[in-house]
Amino acid sequence: MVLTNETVKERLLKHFEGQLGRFEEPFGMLSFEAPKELNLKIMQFLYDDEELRFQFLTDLTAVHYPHQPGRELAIVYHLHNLKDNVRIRFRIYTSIEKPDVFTVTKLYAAANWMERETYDFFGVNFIGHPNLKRILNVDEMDYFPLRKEYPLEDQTRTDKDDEMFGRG
Amino acid sequence: MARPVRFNVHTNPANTKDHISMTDMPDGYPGEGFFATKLSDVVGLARKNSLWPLPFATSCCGIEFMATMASHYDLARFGAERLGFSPRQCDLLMVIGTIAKKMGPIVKQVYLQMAEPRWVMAVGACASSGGIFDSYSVLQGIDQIIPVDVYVPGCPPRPEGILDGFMRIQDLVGMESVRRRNGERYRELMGSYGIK
Amino acid sequence: MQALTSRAKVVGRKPMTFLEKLYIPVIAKAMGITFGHIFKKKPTVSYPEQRRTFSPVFRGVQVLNRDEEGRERCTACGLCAVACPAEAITMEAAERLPGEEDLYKEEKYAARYEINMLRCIFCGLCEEACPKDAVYLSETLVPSNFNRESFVYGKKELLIPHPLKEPEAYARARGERGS
Amino acid sequence: MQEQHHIKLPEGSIEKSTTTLNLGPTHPATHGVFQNILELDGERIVSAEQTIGYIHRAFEKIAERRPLYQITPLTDRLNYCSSPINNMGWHLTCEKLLNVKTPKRVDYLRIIIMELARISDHLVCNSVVGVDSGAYTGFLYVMQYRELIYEIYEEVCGSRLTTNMGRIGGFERNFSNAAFEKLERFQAEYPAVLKEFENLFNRNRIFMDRTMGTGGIGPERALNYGFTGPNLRAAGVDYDVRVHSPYSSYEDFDFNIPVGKTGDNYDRFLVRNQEMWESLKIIDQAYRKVKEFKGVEAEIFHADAPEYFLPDKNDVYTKMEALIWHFKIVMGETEIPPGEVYQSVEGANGELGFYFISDGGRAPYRLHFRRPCFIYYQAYSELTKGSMLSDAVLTMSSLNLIAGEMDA
Amino acid sequence: MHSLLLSADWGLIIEKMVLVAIIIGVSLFVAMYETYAERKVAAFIQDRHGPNRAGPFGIFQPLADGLKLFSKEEIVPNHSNKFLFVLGPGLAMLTAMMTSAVVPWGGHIHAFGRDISLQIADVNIGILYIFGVVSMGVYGVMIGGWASNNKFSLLAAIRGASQIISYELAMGLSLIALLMMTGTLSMHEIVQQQMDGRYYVLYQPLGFLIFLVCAFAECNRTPFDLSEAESELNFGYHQEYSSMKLGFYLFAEYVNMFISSAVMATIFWGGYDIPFVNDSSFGLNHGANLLAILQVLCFFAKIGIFVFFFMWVRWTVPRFRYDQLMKLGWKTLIPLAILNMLVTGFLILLRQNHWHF
Repeated sequence: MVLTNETVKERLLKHFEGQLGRFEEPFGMLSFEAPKELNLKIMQFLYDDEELRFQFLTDLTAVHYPHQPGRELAIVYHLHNLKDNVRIRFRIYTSIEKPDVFTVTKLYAAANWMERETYDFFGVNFIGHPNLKRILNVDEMDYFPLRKEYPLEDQTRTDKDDEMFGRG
Repeated sequence: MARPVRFNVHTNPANTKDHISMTDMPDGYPGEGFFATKLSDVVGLARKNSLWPLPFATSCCGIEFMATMASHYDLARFGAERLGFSPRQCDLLMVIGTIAKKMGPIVKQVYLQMAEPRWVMAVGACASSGGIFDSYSVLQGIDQIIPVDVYVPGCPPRPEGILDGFMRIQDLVGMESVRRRNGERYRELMGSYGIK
Repeated sequence: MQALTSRAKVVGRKPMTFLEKLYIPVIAKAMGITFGHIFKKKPTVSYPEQRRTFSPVFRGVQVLNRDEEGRERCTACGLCAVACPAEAITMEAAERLPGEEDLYKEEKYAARYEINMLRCIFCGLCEEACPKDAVYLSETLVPSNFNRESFVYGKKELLIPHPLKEPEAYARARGERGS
Repeated sequence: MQEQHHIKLPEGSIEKSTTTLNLGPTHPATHGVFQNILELDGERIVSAEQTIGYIHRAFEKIAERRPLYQITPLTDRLNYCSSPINNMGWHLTCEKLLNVKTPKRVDYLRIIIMELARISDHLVCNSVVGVDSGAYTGFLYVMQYRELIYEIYEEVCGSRLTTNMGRIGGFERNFSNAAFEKLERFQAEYPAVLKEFENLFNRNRIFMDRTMGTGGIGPERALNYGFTGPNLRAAGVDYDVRVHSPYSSYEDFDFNIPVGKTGDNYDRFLVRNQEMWESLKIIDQAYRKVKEFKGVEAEIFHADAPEYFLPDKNDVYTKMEALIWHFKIVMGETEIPPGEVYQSVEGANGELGFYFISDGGRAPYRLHFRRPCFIYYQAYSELTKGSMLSDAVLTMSSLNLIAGEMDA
Repeated sequence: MHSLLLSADWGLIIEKMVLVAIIIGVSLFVAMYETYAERKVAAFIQDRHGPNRAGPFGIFQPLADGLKLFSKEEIVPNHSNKFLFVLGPGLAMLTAMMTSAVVPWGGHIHAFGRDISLQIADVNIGILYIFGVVSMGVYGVMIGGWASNNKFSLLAAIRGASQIISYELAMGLSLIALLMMTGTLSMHEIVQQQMDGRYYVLYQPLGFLIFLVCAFAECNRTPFDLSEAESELNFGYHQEYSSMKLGFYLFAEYVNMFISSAVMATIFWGGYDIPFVNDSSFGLNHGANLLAILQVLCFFAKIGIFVFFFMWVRWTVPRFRYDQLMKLGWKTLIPLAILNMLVTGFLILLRQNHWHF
């Protein structure tokens, strides 16, 4: 039997009645939204279910939406069922004041660094992560650079006087 | 539309003569006689033909450095194939590739560990100026932390470019007085980087 | 793990044969290969003396174009600066004054046009962005230098030689392919 | 006079029976920069801890400020050993979002370039495994052919390593004859060199002893760690994006997926070598298909998408409409539909994914790169546990860790 | 006292002094040009040109390197033991140079009315002397590595020490079989026995092979260069050394290579014997001095071939891993050497009992 987006959707809806929303299929990839408390349960279900078997975590990242109060940070998971070659994406939202999300490292070893990276960039606090600390940036950094309010350029830079950039 | 010309004939070639300040002859040695200058020359000649580089390769430019080492361009022709990754043994620190702020202190430490006389070559746009990475995490040119002798532009520079930079370093080395490293100006230069 | 596709092909990972276990035959073979290379023609380009010819689309240092009468083509529209991912291009526009028609092609021109060659990544986007046939990349490499200032190339360095006033330099810049 | 201590031991280190060794950030075996803090018992590794981020360059942040075409040079610098694959991957992502259909000829040309890039990447990786095991010469033999690949790139786009090749919808120009000539030369000469390279290493007992049984990982663990690409295939899983979600007309090609059995260094080496052969096969097929296009068709090098593909320069100089398009595209003012798209390509290291969220602005709202290196490098401590220091070095090089890709 | 001074053969002392000076000079010169040769050989094997800027074909390259090393700053790391730190390279160099004392470089020269032997000391325990001195070489590595106070160096020192000690065993055992045949430990004698062109390599191919492998290990050359494996240990024991101390280490390696080639040529390949020529009759026909010169040249040619072989292997094969190296040494080479010994002994016994085969 070929696994299709519809089957996945049906199975998910059946298992998590009324708790999932915004099912879409942009460019053929099933994506939906879930409450953040459920992320681990959904993942576990997707992983274990005989039919679904989304056992490969392709990607995990976050997006910052400063204009959505209470739902500023979205954490996006991309999962892949290698056997039937189906990909799905789901996202959970959390507020920026208390960005606590359950970790999925127990399920996917790959999530370890991805979550660290997400923490490093966005400050998402993954509860239960074995080693949640900065990965790419220096440990002393006191902000989360990929949030929209932080500038790209280094503000402490003194050399931007332009002689160096040919604008003097 | 085809290009109007093939070459730019007005490039700014490095002028070693104008750049004598890097290689300054020590003042205050009035009695410097024939022998001392000749010694300088000979030592300069030796050093210049035996520059052992320390390739501090971090990213893309490192791959072009590989190409420079390989058969087609063969840096060994200049007597420089003995790559050392131990700073003690090398004369030329080639900083090849992006230096992030996290990496900065390490570059400096490597520089400090090198034995005098040492030279620094910033290879590629990132090492020289930050290149396209004008971002919070990238050092905008390694000359903020260590003195640089030669900049090689390009992202990454072609092997020809790296060789060209290498020859500029050779020019510098060949002209340098043996006593430069004891001179006042050199101490000042080091002092400006907080190096004693 | 069951196969996901029908295209899998297991790489040959045979156990060592007795001869291979003896080290010497395979090493001897390898040494034969390396010895053979001693007599091979060397591909080395002795750089400063010999130079490789670059492809006609090579991305080297930029040039600013002039038209056939030697007038500058750039109108300082700023597209190249916008397109530059490294933000290496700076320009300042000026209005052409009467009497300068033989200097500048259009009414507006770049009074200052600077490219910071240390920032430049030679991606060629400026050449692509130019709507006025004014900025091109050339087959020349930027020479390395001792200080940062010398890498800011202004109009003096970038403009191609005047085809009428400096015909020799112009011919040199044009160069003949295959020469 | 102050007393001279030979070695100052930290507190409690006398009782400690292991040594801590800092491998990196500037160690010859870490190609690029990352740090491994190894806990050694003699030569045997008890545990390893990786630190990365030494060349973190904030690609994702920079990408939020750049119009789409300016992101191409950024992708070059992800996995710089095979930048064209990243370029094409990025263009494919944009094309998916912008709904641009590329003509077959463009697809095939792309495939030629991508497979060349794969060869050059595997070649660097495998020859560097050789270098790290102490045999430098094979590296220089194959490097000469990487040089030839670079010359092909140079004919196509004008630069060697960071190619910035291709545009949304196609290439910036048609391939020149010189490019095809060099490609033919490559096809003719490379197999012999690859064979020679295999002769130098594949059955050499010293090399086999060094690589067999070290740094191994089973398929389940590999999948759990998010391995993709040659490293996953060496563990025996035949997952390949080119086959699973074909892009750029990969479905038209016949090639095998080399898989290993144990996922150790030797398998990785063999899988990469075999993939080079497969790539050569694909290039052969693609080139044959490209040659079938005749006349006007042989001039097609981009999709018919005036909104996104820069008009011909001659038109820009002469036609008003073209000039307007030109300005709009360069200024980044063409319409970009909002939406989110995930597109992955089989990068030389594995599944290179682009997760692109557009809000309709000129730059991506968020662009995330799924960097295969970054994801599987976390398995390094598991791979090296209990092996020798020398194995750790080889494992590192046979994983093909590219710092630029890892740190983004 | 007086009589002792008078009775001393001053001619002999001067002769030996000159010889020592020449041989040290020559070995240094050869070592210097070995570095050049290595770079050139590597380059040619790798399709490159190699150094060619310093002088014609780059022949002044070693001079430039030497002068540069001399004019570099000496760094003694803060936490190192200064005395040992300096001792290390000195010891390495010293032992490397000392070995050349017992190598017979050629026959005799007639000059100043004297019959001058081209060997510094024809001691009757030449081979033992070599073993004694060579085994001291390991101290250079060990002391240097330990004194540097660097973990990489320390690891390298341990690797180097255990490797050299293990391979010395196999080396010694492989020679015993040969010594059973020669019946002497004197290098000079051994060469004399081979003068008729029947080189010992023909009788002891396995012994030679083991010796060759061990020589590679003793010289720290690839595939046994574990103690300086640059991709693992980053030059290992001499990592912390700069300037001429580093030069000494590098030099010692090349001198070692030169000397072990000389030893191999001497005991297995007939030393200074000119192949396919009956040396004694040639000497009678053309004069002893010409013969001696040709012999020296021939000897150097043999050494040159070995040195080239060393380099050739260096640029071809990968490196062993530490445990595999030990396994090869203890589980393969030593049993083989013992087997070789037994077989040789057996055959010698048979021959002594007039068995003909």
